[in-house]
Amino acid sequence: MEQELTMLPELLVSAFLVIGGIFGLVGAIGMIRLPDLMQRLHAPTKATTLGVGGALIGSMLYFNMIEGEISFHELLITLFLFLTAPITANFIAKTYMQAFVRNSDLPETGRRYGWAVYDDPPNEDNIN
Amino acid sequence: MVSASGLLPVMVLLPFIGALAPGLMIRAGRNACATFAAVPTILALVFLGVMAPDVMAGNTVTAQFSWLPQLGLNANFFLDGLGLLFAGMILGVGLLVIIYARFYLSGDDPMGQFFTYLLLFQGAMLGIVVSDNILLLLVFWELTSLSSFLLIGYWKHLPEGRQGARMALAVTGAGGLAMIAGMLILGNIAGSYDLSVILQHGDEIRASDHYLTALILILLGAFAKSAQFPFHFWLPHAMAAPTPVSAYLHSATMVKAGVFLMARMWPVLAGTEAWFYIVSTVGLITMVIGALIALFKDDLKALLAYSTVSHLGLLTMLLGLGTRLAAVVAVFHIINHLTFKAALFMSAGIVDHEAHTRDIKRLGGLASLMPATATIAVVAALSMAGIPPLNGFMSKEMMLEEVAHADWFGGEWPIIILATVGALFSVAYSFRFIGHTFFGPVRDDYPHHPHDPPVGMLISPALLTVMVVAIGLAPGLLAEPIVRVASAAVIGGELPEFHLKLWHGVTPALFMSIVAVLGGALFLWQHKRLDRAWIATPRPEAKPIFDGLVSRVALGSRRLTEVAHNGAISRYLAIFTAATILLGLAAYRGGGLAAPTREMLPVPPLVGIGFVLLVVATGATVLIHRNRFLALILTSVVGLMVSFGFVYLSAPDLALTQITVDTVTVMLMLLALHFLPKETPRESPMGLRIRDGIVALGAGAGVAALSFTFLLRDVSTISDYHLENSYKGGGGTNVVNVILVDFRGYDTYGEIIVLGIAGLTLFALMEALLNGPASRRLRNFTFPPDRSRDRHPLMMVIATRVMMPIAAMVGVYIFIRGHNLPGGGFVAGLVISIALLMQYMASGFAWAQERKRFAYHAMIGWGVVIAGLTGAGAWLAGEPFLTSAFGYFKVPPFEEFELATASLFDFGVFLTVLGAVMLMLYSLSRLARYAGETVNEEPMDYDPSRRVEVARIEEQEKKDEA
Amino acid sequence: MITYALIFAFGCFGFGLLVTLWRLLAGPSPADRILALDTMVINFIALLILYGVWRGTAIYFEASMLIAMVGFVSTVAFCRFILRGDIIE
Amino acid sequence: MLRRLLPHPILSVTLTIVWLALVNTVTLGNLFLGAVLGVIIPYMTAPYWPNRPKVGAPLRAAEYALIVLWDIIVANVVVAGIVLFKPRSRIHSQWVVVPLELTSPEAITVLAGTITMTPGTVSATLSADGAAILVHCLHTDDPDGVRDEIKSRYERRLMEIFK
Amino acid sequence: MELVVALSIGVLTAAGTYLVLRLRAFPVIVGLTLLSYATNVFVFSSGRLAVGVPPVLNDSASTYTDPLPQALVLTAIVISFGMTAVLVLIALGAFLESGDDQVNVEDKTTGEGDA
Amino acid sequence: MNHWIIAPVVLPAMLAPILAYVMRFDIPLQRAASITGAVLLTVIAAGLFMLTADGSVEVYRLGDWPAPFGIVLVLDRLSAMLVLLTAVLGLVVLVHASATGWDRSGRHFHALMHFQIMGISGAFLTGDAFNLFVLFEILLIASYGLAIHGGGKARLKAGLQYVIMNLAGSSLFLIALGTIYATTGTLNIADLSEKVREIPVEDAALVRVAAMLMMIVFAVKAALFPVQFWLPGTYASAPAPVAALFAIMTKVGAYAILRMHTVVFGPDAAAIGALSGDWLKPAALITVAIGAFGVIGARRLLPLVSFATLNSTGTLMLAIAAFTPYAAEAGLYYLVHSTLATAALFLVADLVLARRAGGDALAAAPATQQNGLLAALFFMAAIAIAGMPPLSGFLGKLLVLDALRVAEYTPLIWTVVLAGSLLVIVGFVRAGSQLFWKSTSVDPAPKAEAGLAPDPALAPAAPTDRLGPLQVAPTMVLLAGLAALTIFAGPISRHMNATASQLFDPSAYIEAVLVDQPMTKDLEEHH
Repeated sequence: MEQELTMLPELLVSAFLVIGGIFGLVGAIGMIRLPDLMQRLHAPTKATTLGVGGALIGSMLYFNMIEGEISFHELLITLFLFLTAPITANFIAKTYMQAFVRNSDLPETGRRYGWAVYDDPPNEDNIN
Repeated sequence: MVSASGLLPVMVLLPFIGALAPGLMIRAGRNACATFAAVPTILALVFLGVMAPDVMAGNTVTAQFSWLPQLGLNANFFLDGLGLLFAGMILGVGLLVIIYARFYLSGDDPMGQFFTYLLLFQGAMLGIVVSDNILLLLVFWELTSLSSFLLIGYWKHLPEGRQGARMALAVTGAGGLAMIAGMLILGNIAGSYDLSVILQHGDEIRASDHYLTALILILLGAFAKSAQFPFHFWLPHAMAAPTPVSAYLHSATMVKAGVFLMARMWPVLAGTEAWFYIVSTVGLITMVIGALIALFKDDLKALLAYSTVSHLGLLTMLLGLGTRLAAVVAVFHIINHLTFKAALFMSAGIVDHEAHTRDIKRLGGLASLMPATATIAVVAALSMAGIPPLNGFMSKEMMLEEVAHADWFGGEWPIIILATVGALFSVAYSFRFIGHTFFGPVRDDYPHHPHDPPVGMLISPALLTVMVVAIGLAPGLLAEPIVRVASAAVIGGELPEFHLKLWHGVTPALFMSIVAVLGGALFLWQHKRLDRAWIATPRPEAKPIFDGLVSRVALGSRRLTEVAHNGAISRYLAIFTAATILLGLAAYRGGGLAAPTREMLPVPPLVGIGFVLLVVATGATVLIHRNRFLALILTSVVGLMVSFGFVYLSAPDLALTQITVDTVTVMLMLLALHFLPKETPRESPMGLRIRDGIVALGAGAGVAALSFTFLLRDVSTISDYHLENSYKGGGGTNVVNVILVDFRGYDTYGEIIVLGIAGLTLFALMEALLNGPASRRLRNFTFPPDRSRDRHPLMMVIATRVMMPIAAMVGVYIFIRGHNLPGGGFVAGLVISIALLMQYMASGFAWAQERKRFAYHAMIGWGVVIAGLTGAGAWLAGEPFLTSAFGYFKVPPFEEFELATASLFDFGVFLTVLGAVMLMLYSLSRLARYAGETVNEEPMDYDPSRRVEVARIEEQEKKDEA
Repeated sequence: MITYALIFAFGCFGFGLLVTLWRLLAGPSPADRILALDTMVINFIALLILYGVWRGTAIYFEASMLIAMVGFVSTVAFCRFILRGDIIE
Repeated sequence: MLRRLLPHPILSVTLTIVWLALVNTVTLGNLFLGAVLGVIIPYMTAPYWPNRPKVGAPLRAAEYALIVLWDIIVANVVVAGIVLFKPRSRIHSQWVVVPLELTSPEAITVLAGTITMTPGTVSATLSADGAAILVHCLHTDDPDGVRDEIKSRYERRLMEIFK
Repeated sequence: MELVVALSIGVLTAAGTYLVLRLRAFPVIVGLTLLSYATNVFVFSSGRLAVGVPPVLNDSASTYTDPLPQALVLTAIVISFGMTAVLVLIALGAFLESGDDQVNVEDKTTGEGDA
Repeated sequence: MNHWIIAPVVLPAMLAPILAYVMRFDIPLQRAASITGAVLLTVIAAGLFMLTADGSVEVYRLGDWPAPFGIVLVLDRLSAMLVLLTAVLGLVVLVHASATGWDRSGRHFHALMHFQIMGISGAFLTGDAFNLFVLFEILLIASYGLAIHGGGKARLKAGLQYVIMNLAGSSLFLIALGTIYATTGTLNIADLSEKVREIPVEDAALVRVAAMLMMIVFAVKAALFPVQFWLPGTYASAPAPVAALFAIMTKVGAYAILRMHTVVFGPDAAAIGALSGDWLKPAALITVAIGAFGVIGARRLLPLVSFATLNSTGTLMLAIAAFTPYAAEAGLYYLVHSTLATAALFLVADLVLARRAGGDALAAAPATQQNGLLAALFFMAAIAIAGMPPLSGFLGKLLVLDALRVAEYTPLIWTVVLAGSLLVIVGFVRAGSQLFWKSTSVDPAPKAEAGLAPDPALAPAAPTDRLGPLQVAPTMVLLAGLAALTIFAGPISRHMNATASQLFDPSAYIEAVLVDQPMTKDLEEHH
């Protein structure tokens, strides 16, 4: 009985750690395997996020269930990562596009203004 | 035998004190100047006169003051016969020269300066002759060089004056420096620098191993000063000085300083073979060469200058002979030379002054135009030629007599012949001086029609000439007493039997004299022919050689300096590094090393990976450093791995700090790189790269070996105390932080000051750049055309709005917990500044700057002041600076919390860091704005919610149109 | 069990570090390098968390949090440098 | 007045929670301190967040969060599959344009973030007037389907949340 | 572990030194950054290495790592940050004023030797 | 505990931020406050000097922590004297900078100056090796700011080099400190002294390396061969008043060697032996030669003055390198002399260049205004630095030479020093006659002529026509100081003698720091 009580948390923690590890690995493989940057961008932004997420949840569970301390620290890191990952991905994509993707290669915006990387934002002069 | 007198030092000081007056009286007129120069001289003469009877009675007047006893440099003065003779000469001639100069100098010359320099010189000279301490003597010795430099260069608009002054100073100064060494050796042998002590250690000194060295060094000084061969060349060039200076320095006093010194040291140094051969030979050579050259000089003053050289040689030779009688003759001749040579210089000056030329070839027949001057000059010149019954004749006779008995290089004939030749030349140039200047036909092409000068100018030479005659007629009465006391001082023992009189009977010297006079007359008769031959004869010219030497030394030094200090900092650093490695290695090899006491810790694979990353990233940084952006990214990796190492090795505080600092550093570098070239050109040649590579590898290996060596060995450290007392005494569980804000809070205080200064410096530099030529370059800065069009992307702006408060919260948290867990004011400050940076990146500098709540300058100021005041607060409790206090408090709604003054201190740290970082960024960003970045008024490029508004407006417009 | 899971995860993220290093060096575009650095930071955070679990202490948590924050900031700064030249305009 | 003191109430609440997470112990004292900081910090940073976003329907927001979380997990598995097993040549990447009806910058940001975090899509850039998102799809043979799903699954919900 | 740390210090020092010896300001700055990493680790290691025993007092731990070098390194990091900042701006200033970012200078002033 | 001991650090440290922030737009106010502060500092420093005159060693335990665990300040004769010298020099330089308008040519001049003074005084006072590093950095970073004060191409380039050199030096300093801590486990100088003496020769390799590295670090600051290269460029390009203050900065290096390598790594420590002196002597000797060559070879005035500084530093280090009390006494006397003389020379050079068309090239240029007064001042300063009588340079040099007569290679040392003096004299003579005697026939009136206009970066403002008394006073004060140093050479050298013997018998120092602890902090008090 006691055995089982400690087994379950251990199992859970281990599972999350392993899942985290696997996704970390996937992200890494994506970095090598995918041929161009826009594709490679997918791998880390998703896989690594979940990879870290797995590790974080594992850690949280570990401290809560095994060490017996309450730990919400990890949530904060998750919050950070979720807030920042899209932004960094967005920036990296733009960095790539600015140098390697021509405006003409992209689909039209369907609006009066082009994509932000290539076209000036509307201002008082060109709004009307 | 010895009597103390306070007058002696006062006498020496008088000219120095007097020197101030003419300088301050420049505007009071020439007479006032001259009077103020004459008064101290006269006073000094009076003092000397008061002391003279005592000295003449065979006593020595002394005065002693302690100056620098550790060194043995004492302001000790003594006045004996020799000193009395010289002091009298210096002051007497000095007075005459002052009178003469008053009339000689024109109204355009700054006379105040002249008299100041002259009195300075007089004081220095006086100091030399009455010093009872050889170091004190050196002080005065060098002072004469300096003041004579000023006097020779007095007419600074004349290139000859400047060059002559420089040459004189260089030569006499060099001699003086050699003499310093000689004197130091001498003092060390004798065990004292006091002259009176040294004079008693003659035998000991002569027996010493260092005698020869000391002798040579001292003689170098004396020879240089007295213009002895081969240093004789400076004296004629010093003739660019105004004539009073020549009359004073270059006949009567300064050049005699060398002779004086030889005379002074005579009891100590003379009497050895070395002395005999060096001094007499140099003297003899100088005498002959000087006289020979004088014969062919057309410039009156140059002629006299070389004649002086010759006579100084004569004196030197006499002293060199080492016999007591020779020394007596030398003393006598010093007096005689003084009288006729000073008179001659002054006469030459008068001629120059009146006829506006000193060129003997343009003169002649002046006797009828300026009879008074001519009389004086002729009498003095005849004395110089050694014609009876003038005083010059007597001393020359005695000299020849001495020579006739000397054994020089295995016989007496060589020296007899040379001395006679010298005397012959001397007669010849003296006759030429008389004949070609004053006799012969009156010309009509003088540059200026000459006539006798005002009486004032004639007084001095006339007086001197009177002495020439008087001494010649009554030597026993006028000269013998002083010659006796002075010679007694020189010899330092019993005087030889001698009498000063005109007629000594038929002696070898008489024959030699006759030969000399006849030969001299013959030479004058044949002068034209000889002159042509002389001009045709190639001979080394001293001045070009000297100038060449100096400029070669200067040029060589310049090359050396410019090769060494070529502005190549990379080479300096390479030398620095290489030297460090080698010296470190040398130091290492001097001591042993105990066996290792620690086991190595295991290396888990993950650490291995980290190590690989670190090494590869570092290596790659080196390899691709030309791509600057990439190099920055790679350094970030290195920083990341170093932080990783800190975490692994139990230093979370370090990891936190390292990672935040790195980020800010990278931001700064990126801001700077924006303006810098993005690529480093490949410009160092392979050889240089190999050199640098070797140096770098050496440095790496050295540091690695060093750290590895101590890592394997234990040592007990003081930090046990910190661990033990951190909580008890510092109120924190994070020992690192307690050390930072408490145990070693003073370091931290210094550290924030460094940051504060950095902020201020950057700000100041930025201001300077914007006001300098850099601003032009900035204004012309062009941006790449293909850069992205979105400057403040919406997503970033929105994310930042959420992130920044959270980051601020984290900053507060890190600050508060720092005392007990990793963190603290510094990291907190950086976190907050990174949060602000985020905001600045998102919405642009201008927009964010407008909304900042505190001035960054103020933050730095307050931070440093708060930290300082916290530290000073301890004074109120009577405790030392930075003594901390803490306590635990419970205020109802909150948890129990700790309040420590250290936290307040940490708050100061926080503020300074924040202020400094932001001020740095502000400074860099201002440059960018100057470079033409536009200022945005909106937080983001385009707020899409405005689309609704725009659509509404458009609709409205459509409606309106409709 | 947790030990083995941890070792596995360590291995994965460690491998991830190596891969990102390779990508960083190989490029080819600056964006790739920035991406690699960003991923490296994220892997690093994961490793820190795992290390915290390994040691059983939460003392490394601040480090990971700060790294998450500054990693973001420096990634954005690098991108902005390529995009605009001036990272704070 | 209250608006000046408490410019962003939601932010204040968030920050209080963040504080509790940071100190990692939930006590009344900490809650109070967190709340104090949660008021002070938004007050200090308010100039940087001039307007107050209108957020309604907190329940919808929670629902949205859960959906996204689920999608992230799915996305990861899908992407993992593509990354690991799909031959390079058979990965068909596409650009997809998603025209936006959302106008609130906050909402657009959340949408773009969601796109990036979910199945095989990365939001690459906005149009200059913020009216369309350019999305890069790792692998799809049906770009229009992707666009429609984004619009229906996420944008619609966000429109309700950010009214 | 000791060897790894020592080697890291060595590699960082060597790389830093090499870059410091370059002819342009920017590599020199990067080199100094690397050098400061090296010195930080060096000073840190003077307290000897320890794994998993941070100097934060708690009841369970009996040994700690040496806190003093850590405090010293913290000070050193901050100081070198300030220094680097100043260096960066001076380098930038020198570039803006002179148009090149070479660290070496040549004195081209000519003066007469003598006359 | 005497709280005044820390005043030379805290006073400028508090004043500077106020100058930088509160008064940042008001130069007259800054001047008033800054000079008042400097006067106050001088008074305090004089008081401290009096305090130590009887040979007592005062210890100030910062934070009330016992040594060697906390940081201590130690005030003994040496540190008190140098703090006083710093304060006086600081005051003089501040007056000069205010009177000539240098402080207007850039921002934060006064604040940086006070920070610099703080760093220097602190370095003299501290009794802790790492704290010495921190204060070195303070004085260095302030000096960076000051060296580039006013900006300009040449100055920035030189400043860049200066910063790079010193950053490399700082790295080495840290390595040396790390090695020291790694081998002795302590940082307090007094404690180090005891620990180093416990180390047997068989285990001395590391501590020897530490000693050597330390020496090189200080040699960089003191500008000793082969790490002297930075000095001429930096000094020549820095604003003159700053260079004048830097005169004491090189002395910090000399001081540190004097302190560390007697108290800690003294010849009496078995582990060290003659290590320090053996390497220092040739280095100093070569520095003397380099300085001399530089002076005679200089094309421009400021480099000439800088090389003269190098020459005098070398002479100073030669005395220190002997590590005997008498030589140290000579060295200390020479140190004071050399500081004042160098500073005076830089200030005169500044006055001259501000009034001289044609920059600082040693070439003929139109006669300067008030040639005579300036020439006289220059002449005095030059003979002081060249070691000619009657000023203290001659006595100092004699003392040094005399002190070194028992050293090995005395003939070589004497030859180099004396020959060096000759070159320096000749160099100054050439320079002086170029500057003051030789003038082109160009009328001095049209100064703004295109080719002859002074480099705006070199001088702060357009040449003012007349020297105000305030502009000359600082130089005069320094020269008067030199004169006083000469006249009172006896008592002064007696004091130096006492100082040196205190240095070579560090037992009082060690006892004051380690043994005479009032009562270690009552640790229970707080609970």
